Amino acid sequence: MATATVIFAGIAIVLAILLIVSSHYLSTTENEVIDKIESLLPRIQCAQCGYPGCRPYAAAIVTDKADINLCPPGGNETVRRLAKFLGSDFSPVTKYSTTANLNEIAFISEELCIGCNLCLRACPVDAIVGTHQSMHTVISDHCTGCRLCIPPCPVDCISLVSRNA
Amino acid sequence: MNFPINSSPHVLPITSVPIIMRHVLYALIPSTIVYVWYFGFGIFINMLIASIAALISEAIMLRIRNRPIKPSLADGSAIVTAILIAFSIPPLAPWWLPVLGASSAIVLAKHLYGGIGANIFNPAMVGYAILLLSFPVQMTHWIPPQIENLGFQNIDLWSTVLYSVTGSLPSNLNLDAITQATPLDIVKGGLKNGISINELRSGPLFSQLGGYGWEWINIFTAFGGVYLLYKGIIRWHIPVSLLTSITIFAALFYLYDPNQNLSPSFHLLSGATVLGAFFIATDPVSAAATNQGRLIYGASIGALTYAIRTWGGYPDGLAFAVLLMNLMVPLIDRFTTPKIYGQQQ
Amino acid sequence: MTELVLIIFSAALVNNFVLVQFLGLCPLLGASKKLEGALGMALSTGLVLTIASALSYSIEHLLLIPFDVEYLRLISFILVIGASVQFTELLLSRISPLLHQILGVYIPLIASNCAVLGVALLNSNAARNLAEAIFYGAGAAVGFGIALILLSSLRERTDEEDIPAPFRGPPITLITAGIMSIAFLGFTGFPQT
Amino acid sequence: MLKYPLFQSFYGGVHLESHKNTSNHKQIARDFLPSRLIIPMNQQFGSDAIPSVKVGQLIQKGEVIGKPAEKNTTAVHASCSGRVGAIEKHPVPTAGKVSTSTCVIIETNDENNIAAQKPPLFKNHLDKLTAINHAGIVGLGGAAFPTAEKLNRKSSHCEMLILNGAECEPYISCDDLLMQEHATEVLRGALAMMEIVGAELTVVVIEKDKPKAIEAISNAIETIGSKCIRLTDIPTMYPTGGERQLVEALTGKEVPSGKYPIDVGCICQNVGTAYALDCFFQLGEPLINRIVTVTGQGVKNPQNVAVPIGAPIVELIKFCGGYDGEVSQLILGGNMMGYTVDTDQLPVTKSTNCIITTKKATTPKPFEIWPCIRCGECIPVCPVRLLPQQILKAYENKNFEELGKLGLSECIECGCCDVVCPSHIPLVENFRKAKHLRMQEIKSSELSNAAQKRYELKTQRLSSQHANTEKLHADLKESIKESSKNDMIKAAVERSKKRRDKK
Repeated sequence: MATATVIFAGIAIVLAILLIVSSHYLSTTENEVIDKIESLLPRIQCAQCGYPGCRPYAAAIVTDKADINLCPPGGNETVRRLAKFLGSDFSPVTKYSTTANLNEIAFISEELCIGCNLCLRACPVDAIVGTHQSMHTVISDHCTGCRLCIPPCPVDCISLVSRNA
Repeated sequence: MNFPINSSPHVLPITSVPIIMRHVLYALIPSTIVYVWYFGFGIFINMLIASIAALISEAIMLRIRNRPIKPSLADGSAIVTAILIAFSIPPLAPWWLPVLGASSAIVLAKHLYGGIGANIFNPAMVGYAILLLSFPVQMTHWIPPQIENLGFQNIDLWSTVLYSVTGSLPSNLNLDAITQATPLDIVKGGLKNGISINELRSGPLFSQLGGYGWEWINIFTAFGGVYLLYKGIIRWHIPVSLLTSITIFAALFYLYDPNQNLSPSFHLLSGATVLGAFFIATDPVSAAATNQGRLIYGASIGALTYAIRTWGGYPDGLAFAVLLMNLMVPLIDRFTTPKIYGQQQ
Repeated sequence: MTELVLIIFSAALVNNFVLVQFLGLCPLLGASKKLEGALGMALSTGLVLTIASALSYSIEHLLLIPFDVEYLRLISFILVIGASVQFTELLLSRISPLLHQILGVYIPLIASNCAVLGVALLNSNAARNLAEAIFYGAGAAVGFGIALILLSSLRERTDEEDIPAPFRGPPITLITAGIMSIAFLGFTGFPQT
Repeated sequence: MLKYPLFQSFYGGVHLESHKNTSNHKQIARDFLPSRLIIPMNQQFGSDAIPSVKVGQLIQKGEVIGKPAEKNTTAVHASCSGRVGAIEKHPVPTAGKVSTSTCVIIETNDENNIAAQKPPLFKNHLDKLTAINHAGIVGLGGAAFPTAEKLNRKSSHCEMLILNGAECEPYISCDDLLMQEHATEVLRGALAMMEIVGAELTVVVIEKDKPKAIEAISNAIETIGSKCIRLTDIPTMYPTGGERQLVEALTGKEVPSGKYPIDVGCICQNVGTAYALDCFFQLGEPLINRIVTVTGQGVKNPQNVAVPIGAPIVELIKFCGGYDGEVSQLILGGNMMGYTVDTDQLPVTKSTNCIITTKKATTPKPFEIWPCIRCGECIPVCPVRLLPQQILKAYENKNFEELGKLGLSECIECGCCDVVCPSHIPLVENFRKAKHLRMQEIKSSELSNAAQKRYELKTQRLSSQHANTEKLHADLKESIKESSKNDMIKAAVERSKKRRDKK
């Protein structure tokens, strides 16, 4: 019995040491995976997934195993791509009914804007220009239609218009 | 005046799926006639039963899947599958054998994968393999060729039908007495018992070129195949590479030891070699897509058929060779994509 | 030498571990969605199989038999397999984080792949020597790899087709695997060990 | 049935049933004078011309009515004399579809003399190219690419001028007739082009199904006596007329993706263009006419007509005897690569080489469609060596990455795959949709990339701001501590001093 215990413990210890040593030499970085997943997302930075931006969401998918169906702008198409890439199962996006998308952009009404600067701070992609106490405007080529500027506006002067209009 | 808008090109189609299938059926006529000449009317009965079973299972599957029934039934692909299965089961067979073969081919190999054009395995060969594995006894009850009285009993049409339906033969006939192993079977078993090829081939079931009767069936099948080539229904790559590779392997081993290995002509003209080369391996859905890929596909089927016949457990390996190469098709396709114009260095 | 080649050939084709002996079906279904993933899985399992068969042979013949504690065989083999899987996972996450992510849970699950323990136990039962044991492991790995890669390449095609809804996913994969194993029956009767 | 040649001069292609004899047995009709002209300003590849006439103005045949908007684009001329009726938006057939463009509408009068023109004189090479542009000369093969721009490729050396008389489209015979009737002029034009590009050799390429044209050209070569013009008759095979296919057939070289024949030392010009150039060099006549094949079962007298640019199609059809019974389709261009239009009120433009009228019985679409049976017939006929069946699959699955890999953008939409498909799948139509979708996808991914970059910049900026503030706070705290320490030391020193002083 004693021999058995010694031998078994011995095997276990030797293997454990080998593993610890090899794990020391074989450390990993996950950036590559996060990059790839981020590129599959629509990257309009709307934060509707509950993470502050697309990259944090991608990182969450990799490290925290966040669900892949949290991205409303990407819709089921994005979920399908992610599922295909990750080899996981498809399930439809359930989070929001109305979604941000690239075809609509924000528009600031000149008459109403009071130059409070709040929308500018909310914009994740620096698409709003303007300075304190003067009218702000949206650079249409930069706007991703994420709608993050709408809630902070105290005078409700921001609306969404079609990108091509 | 308002004219309709259509997308280019504005041409009438040259051919269509039903036309292709019809030509395939025409091409099988000569070999059917020779088959009947040597083996009696059994194959007709099997063809009929298999076709009905195939059409019924096709209709049922289309109905369940909520797909339009009429065009798919009319395209003739189910009948082609059924006819090929009828060719591969013994002429004297109980009715449920072709029914099972045809319906498993249509349901399992075709419709579960999404119907015509989506099957990854050759439906006829899946049906045949299932029959062979499930009912090895019934599938090896071949009757010997009935022409030029070799001492075998003649079975008329009525008795064949009766056997197919009821499973009983006229009282003067005994199933075990009238059935025989096929020439390839005899060779396989004989070689195992140390009998040399020459001794085996002096038996009554053999003739100059191959198995008695089988040689002519194969030759007339080849006529049908040439007709398909002439009509542009199939391209030459698969049949030529398949027959060439089987000939080369057979010739090499025959030259090495003619007493232990069958001659190339025997390999070409017995079993399902020619039928396989022109009608089975050329099923476009489960074959490789490009010409280059088809050469590889055909040659590999030839090599595998030869290997299974020579070293494997089954007398004729064509069905397994086709199924094995069906497995390889996606990989072959992946590695034989042609270089796009202007994109190479 | 012919003997060793025959061992590989027979373990890979004639007695294919997956398609003829039906071992290791879980990763076959789980990791065969994409060709890249299947390739990674095949290589990882191959590594584990080879390492594990070599290690378990050594442990059995250098420790267990001399000290007469053969009843520890099963548990120590499991230990060895667990460790080699862990090592493979570390290696994979280093070499290709992308593949590591795609395969996810299936890499640790190699440890519970019955083919791996099967190879170790079959080696021990058949009283093979070290070289034979390693070649048998490698042959099993090749067989597993062939089945996995073929199935994944077929699945890439079938997944895009209009498969009846109740058969989508695992059912049609199992049917495909079934027909694959029918096809592999063509190899029965080939010379084997 | 189709036959695939085992040896072929270029990859792929199909033999098509010829319909040229419907229209090629008559001489070119030259007496067509429409009652009004609708001359579009966007006939050429590139920016539109700007109308330079006023409503009500009387103009003469050959007068400039549209000035080039930029230096390197072409002018537009009046094809007949008359009065400018209006300058307005009008539907115009352009590059595969009908769109609206500014048009000058001319009510013609019978006075059909060309404005006094003489053969132009050139000071230098550049001057010549500008003059060609101002004469409105564009490629008459169908793309209407400005000829001067095509000839002006000084950076690359041109070895061979390919004069394209292949005319592989089964219905078109305008180049055939032109070569038969004006072989010498065509060759003279080619020689002029050769001089401009500095090539040493001109190869006239004609398909073998045009024996009369071949004879006329070879006679003309003898008459001219030039040693640097050669005639090549090539097998009848669609699409030999494609530039890239011609280059491959004649030189064995492939034009790299995204580049032009000039990059492998060739320039392709249509025979019609050479003729137009000769007319300009010899007579000073700008491009105001082109030969149009009016053909198909739906027109009474199918024939080739010299048509003033801008003539309404409806009048051209009337000139050819009018419609014969109920016409089911009107196709502009060949039946393989042309496009249907819904009305005959459109003008003939510089790129209109053929008008086909079809009847119900021969209207090809819509067919019964079967699923793809992977027969692979589409693969050996594709001149670009694509895999149409797999592109279709990738399109159906919206797999854009795969579409890119399969080379969708290289598809020349020649329609060979459609012709041979036994399942009658409208492949080219699907590929067009796929191209469109893919372009959208690429656009939105560009937007996404830009957004990602800006987002990264913003997060970086915010975090560095944050870090700066943190650092500032820390520094302040530190300095407060520092200063208080110093104070204490000072105080201590003070105290000790006091103590010392007490002593």
